[in-house]
Amino acid sequence: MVTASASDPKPVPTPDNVRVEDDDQPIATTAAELGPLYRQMLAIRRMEEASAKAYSQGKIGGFLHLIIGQEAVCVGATAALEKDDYVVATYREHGHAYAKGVSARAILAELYGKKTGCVKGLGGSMHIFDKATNFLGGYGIVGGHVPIAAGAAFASKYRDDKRVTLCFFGEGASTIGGFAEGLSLAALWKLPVVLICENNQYSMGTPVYRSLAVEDVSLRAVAHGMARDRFDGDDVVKVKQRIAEAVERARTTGEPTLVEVVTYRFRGHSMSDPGLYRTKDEVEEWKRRDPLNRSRARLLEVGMPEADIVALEDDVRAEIEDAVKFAEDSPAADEYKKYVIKEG
Amino acid sequence: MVTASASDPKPVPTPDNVRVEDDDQPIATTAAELGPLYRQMLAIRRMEEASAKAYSQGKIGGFLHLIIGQEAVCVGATAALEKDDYVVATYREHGHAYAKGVSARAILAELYGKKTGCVKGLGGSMHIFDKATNFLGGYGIVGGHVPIAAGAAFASKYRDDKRVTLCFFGEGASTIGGFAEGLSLAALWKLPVVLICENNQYSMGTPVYRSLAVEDVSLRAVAHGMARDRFDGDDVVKVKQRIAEAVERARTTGEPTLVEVVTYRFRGHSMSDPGLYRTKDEVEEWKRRDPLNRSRARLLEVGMPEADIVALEDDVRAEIEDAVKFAEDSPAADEYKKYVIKEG
Amino acid sequence: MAVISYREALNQAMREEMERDANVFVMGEEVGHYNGAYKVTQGMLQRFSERRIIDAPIAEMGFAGIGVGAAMVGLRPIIEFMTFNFSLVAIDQIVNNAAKIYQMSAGQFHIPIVFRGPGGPAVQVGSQHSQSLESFYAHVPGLKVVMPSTAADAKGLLKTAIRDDNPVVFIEGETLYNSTWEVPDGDVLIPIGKGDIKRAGSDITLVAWSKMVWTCLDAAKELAKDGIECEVVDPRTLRPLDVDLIVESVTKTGRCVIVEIGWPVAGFGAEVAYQVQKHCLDALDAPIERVTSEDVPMPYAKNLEDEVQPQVHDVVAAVKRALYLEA
Amino acid sequence: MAVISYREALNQAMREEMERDANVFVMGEEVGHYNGAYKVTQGMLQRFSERRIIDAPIAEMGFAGIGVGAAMVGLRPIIEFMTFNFSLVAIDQIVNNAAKIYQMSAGQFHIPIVFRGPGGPAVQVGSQHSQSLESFYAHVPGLKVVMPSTAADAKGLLKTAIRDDNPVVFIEGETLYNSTWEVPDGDVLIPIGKGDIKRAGSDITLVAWSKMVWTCLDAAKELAKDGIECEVVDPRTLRPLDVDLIVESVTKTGRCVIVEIGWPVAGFGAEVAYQVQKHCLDALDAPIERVTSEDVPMPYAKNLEDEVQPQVHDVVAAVKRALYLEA
Ligand SMILES: Cc1ncc(C[n+]2csc(CCOP(=O)(O)OP(=O)(O)O)c2C)c(N)n1
Ligand SMILES: Cc1ncc(C[n+]2csc(CCOP(=O)(O)OP(=O)(O)O)c2C)c(N)n1
Ligand SMILES: [Mg+2]
Ligand SMILES: [Mg+2]
Repeated sequence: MVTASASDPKPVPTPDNVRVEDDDQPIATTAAELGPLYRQMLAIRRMEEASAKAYSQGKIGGFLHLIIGQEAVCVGATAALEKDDYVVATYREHGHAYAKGVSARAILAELYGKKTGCVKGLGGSMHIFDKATNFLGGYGIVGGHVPIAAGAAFASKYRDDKRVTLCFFGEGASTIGGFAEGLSLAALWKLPVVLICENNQYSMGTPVYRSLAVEDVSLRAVAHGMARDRFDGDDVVKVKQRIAEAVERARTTGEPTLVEVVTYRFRGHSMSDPGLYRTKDEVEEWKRRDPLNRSRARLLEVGMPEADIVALEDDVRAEIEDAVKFAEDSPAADEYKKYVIKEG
Repeated sequence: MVTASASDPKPVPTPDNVRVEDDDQPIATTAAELGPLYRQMLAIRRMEEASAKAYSQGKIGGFLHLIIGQEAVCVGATAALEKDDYVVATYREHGHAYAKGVSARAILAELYGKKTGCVKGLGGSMHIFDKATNFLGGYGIVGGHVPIAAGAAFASKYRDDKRVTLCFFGEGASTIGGFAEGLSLAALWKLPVVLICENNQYSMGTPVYRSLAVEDVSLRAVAHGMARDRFDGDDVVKVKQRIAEAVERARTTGEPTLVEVVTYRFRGHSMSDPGLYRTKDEVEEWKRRDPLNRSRARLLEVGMPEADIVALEDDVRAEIEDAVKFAEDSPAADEYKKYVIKEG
Repeated sequence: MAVISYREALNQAMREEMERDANVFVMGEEVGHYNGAYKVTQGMLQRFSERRIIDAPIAEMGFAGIGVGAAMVGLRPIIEFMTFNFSLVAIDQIVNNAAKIYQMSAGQFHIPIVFRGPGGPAVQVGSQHSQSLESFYAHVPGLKVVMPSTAADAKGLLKTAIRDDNPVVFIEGETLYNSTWEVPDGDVLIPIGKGDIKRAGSDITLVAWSKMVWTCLDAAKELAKDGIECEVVDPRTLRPLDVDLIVESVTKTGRCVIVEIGWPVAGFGAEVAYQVQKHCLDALDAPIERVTSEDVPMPYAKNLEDEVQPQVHDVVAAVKRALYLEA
Repeated sequence: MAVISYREALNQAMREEMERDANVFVMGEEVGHYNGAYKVTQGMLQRFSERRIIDAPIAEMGFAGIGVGAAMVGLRPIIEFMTFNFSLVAIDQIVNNAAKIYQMSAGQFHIPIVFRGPGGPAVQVGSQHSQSLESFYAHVPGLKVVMPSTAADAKGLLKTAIRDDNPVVFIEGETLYNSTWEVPDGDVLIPIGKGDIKRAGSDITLVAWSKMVWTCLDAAKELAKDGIECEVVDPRTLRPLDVDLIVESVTKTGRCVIVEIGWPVAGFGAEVAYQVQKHCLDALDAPIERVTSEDVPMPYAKNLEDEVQPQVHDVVAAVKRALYLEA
């Protein structure tokens, strides 16, 4: 309400549920929970490696942004969803698409520019879309997809369908207007969206300290009275649990959350970036925290037999090999005029 | 610096110099300080009234946004500046221009669309510019001028000329990308700009509670580690003193401040807005806090003889009457092709 | 048939479509409690409640994008820009998302959205608030661009636009809201992509849209006094453009004047001129004439504004030039 | 005269102008430490320090506006867009501020700023990253729009653009950076608004800019084998357009093909076509032909991308049509 009091208005108190853990305590889990998550992360890693190889062979063109090192974020977060929930992502979205249920075949064939790709060779690496799994797309304009995610969440509120939308973006997107407007509208209208900032320390060659005055993106929520969270993204179970809290908030109260997950990409920004702006030591330091190694070790700890793990790994290898073969053997893309204007 | 620690990163502490006054204590002042401020406010009020009259007579066209009720903000703030400092404002900027030193003649002639107007009848009410006084303009696209103000401040930093830029905008601008980007770049690059949000409770017909999730715009500074302030805008001396602190910060440390001044416009958004969205009572309540009445009473308190005040008021009346006559008698605007591309 | 205003026609179109389809909603600045900055949504909040008539903060990029996202998952948003001048801060959402998602997703997602609001110069609001941006939008594949000149067209075309499965940029004439026209009652749709002969004539073809149709009709009336019969062709939609109708008329008359209120260079009129020369080169008895605003940002002063914008006498002069009647 | 790359030519132009004028600075994403996303600013941070080579966060609207503000008070910013695709989130600053402040202030403030970066389709980057937006900018009074095709033009025109007192939209060919050309040493300026004959010929005029100049030169070579001599006219700047040069050529050849890599509808080629028909109607022996990309968002797959964009054989076919050589 408009206050007409003579004294200065007091700032409205805002919720502040930021968490700062003391230590990297292992999160309780089971083989039944972690196994499938490990499998997904591994499949993404292998798929990314396969596409890197195909790229260097000239079979994939354009820009290719790999998520190697960050797999725990998309896998953990998506695991917190119901099937009907929506996901919106950036140009670095192969992993997110896979985690949402898009097949490696459909993804790789798309990168190869084939007719059998999930968008028939029209979109390529940056524009994976899949209606069947409610994967609402990969977008190439930084920040431009945040309002789109808010829009999907708006529709859920409009229809009261109890769906939740996850929106992924990089910390580099936090300085652009599209993010700011999406954030503020989601807060004002209480839209059931979880805004997930994958803070991988760099936007292209720019380290966070050169793009952010305060290296904590989650703080943006404070001025909007929005819930927020911030944590490390190495432990896929932790990611799942923490995102699940935000998803639960969205589903039950309809309210949005801004979550920042601290992570790291092991490769360059895209295949054409040698990543000269960071030291070998820095990269090695982060590789020691590789979410895949961590999950594998944890799987053994929680009692999954090594043989089962190896079997799972073989299975992943076969899946990706099959997908590569499928992509290689598929016919070239062959239509582009059909999808400009929807007729009828 | 990029942290590679295994524990979750702690949020960076941010300065928080928000103030919340207990009470509306009168601020110490003198007739020598307050007299000229009262005169400026009164001149703006009379100029706005004169333009409202001319508008209803059809002598001024287009949109006309009056600042009646908010005079203490632009007058107090501008009084904290040196002559060479820059001011950037919105489409509701006649008062800001006058306070920066643009004559009532030049402003009113502009509103009349005359050749003698400060921009020769090309800009009108929303686009007052004056190079002589470093008044960098009135802008019509909400939020779009915030980066421009940051740019003037950037130039001051580049040249180390110790100038400060004031940027005025409404609380309605705080939801648009231009503001968010200007804010974040000013914070990152430490630009000597003071961002002044004139929170007059409404953007057109929209009360703050329908546009802002948190009705405290100054909180936006927190996530950028930027200094901020927030206070009532009825007392012109208080405005001057508080803005002076931010100006001093900019001038000495080069750092920006986000200041929110709580105020109210007595009239509609523009002349065509009857303001039906608010109650008479609400408007009356705010009118009791009219910054002009308050200043006049205070002038008497601090010892200015009533006769001197009346003389000052007569002087203002004469100034505005002269300006109206000047505008009426001036020749029509007559050139528009000359100012598209600068030759040579 | 009732004679109603352009404003009222738009209001009726939205109401009827909202009654018909629960997925249609309106979002924009001041569309609800304020009843619209130009009162186009008058009374609609009362009728449809805050759920479907949504007052948005000043965040065009944000709420345009919300519209696109909502459309992706099946709603049918009507996004009002208070004026199309403010669409420039949202144009990335229109060009890079709304227009392309159908293609990027290979037809999996389509975007049934209408971006509407007033465009073209208003009166004495200066250069930031007075410009015609239709050439931008008409350039972009994946969009449809509609610019009705009359209340009847406004209603019939807006209804069609709301039912269209593609993003439609629907630009209303900022100075046409009070203009009146006979509007058929009920569910009468006008197809997007079909132009209309607003006045038949045999001597020369005038092509114009939105407000310039009225200017051309006035010019035609004046020229008729001298026995010159103008055919006024209103394409009504710029994308897709009804090239056939224009070509048919020019083939008949042999002369063509294209009138637009926007800037001359790379204005949409250049596209029309290109189509005419391409299809009617042999039929043309004179070079195609274009009448546009001057190539300047819009000045504020009324006298200058009138000088800058195409007036009836400018059209009359162009027609006479095309008829080799005077220098 | 050294043969250098287009990229190197741009780099030289900026360095020379920065040495010459302390008010010139470069701001944009990755222009400094990364040496430019396309390496156009290679080595400049080292030479000019962080004060004058400024790495910006992802905030095109913000830093474009900062450039405008800095230009208002006397600096001469060069704002790099990583690609012009991203200028759409900043276009309001360009159209409503940069282009209009000189007018709104009645000449008190001018805006000496260059917005530069690559434009036009790249290779296999999909529809959001592959588009030609020159028609948007060329439409707007108050701007100049420059699109060099060769290293020599790139250098001479960028130097002129930096010294120009008006906002210049300087669109580089995203696929031309490695192309080489003879570039004169030293302070050689090329005026904005003067076109260039890239190949002389008497049978037909090809008008093209940026990358399409190369496509036209290839087509001309091929056609020369059949004894058809094409004149390739490169306007180099779209606004202001060197209409005289084009008209002179078409008057001589009597035929004209306009080739652009952008979308067809309301593309800048339509403006060129209009100017040609206006000034050369009597001289034209055939309808003007336009070759453009298809009217679709750019697909990703290489084979489709090639189908969509104008190729040498498309130009050859258009020339033959204009010469009535085959159906
Ligand atoms: C509006 C816009 N500006 C610039 C770019 C070019 N660009 C693509 S990705 C990128 C870096 C983004 O960094 P971040 O948001 O941290 O995501 P990350 O790549 O690290 O996952 C940039 C600058 C773009 N795509 N869109
Ligand atoms: C980008 C943009 N959107 C919409 C408008 C229309 N408009 C002009 S002023 C205004 C309200 C602004 O409110 P606020 O920022 O609080 O300033 P105030 O008018 O109260 O001084 C609106 C919506 C505009 N000028 N620019
Ligand atoms: Mg990043
Ligand atoms: Mg306000």
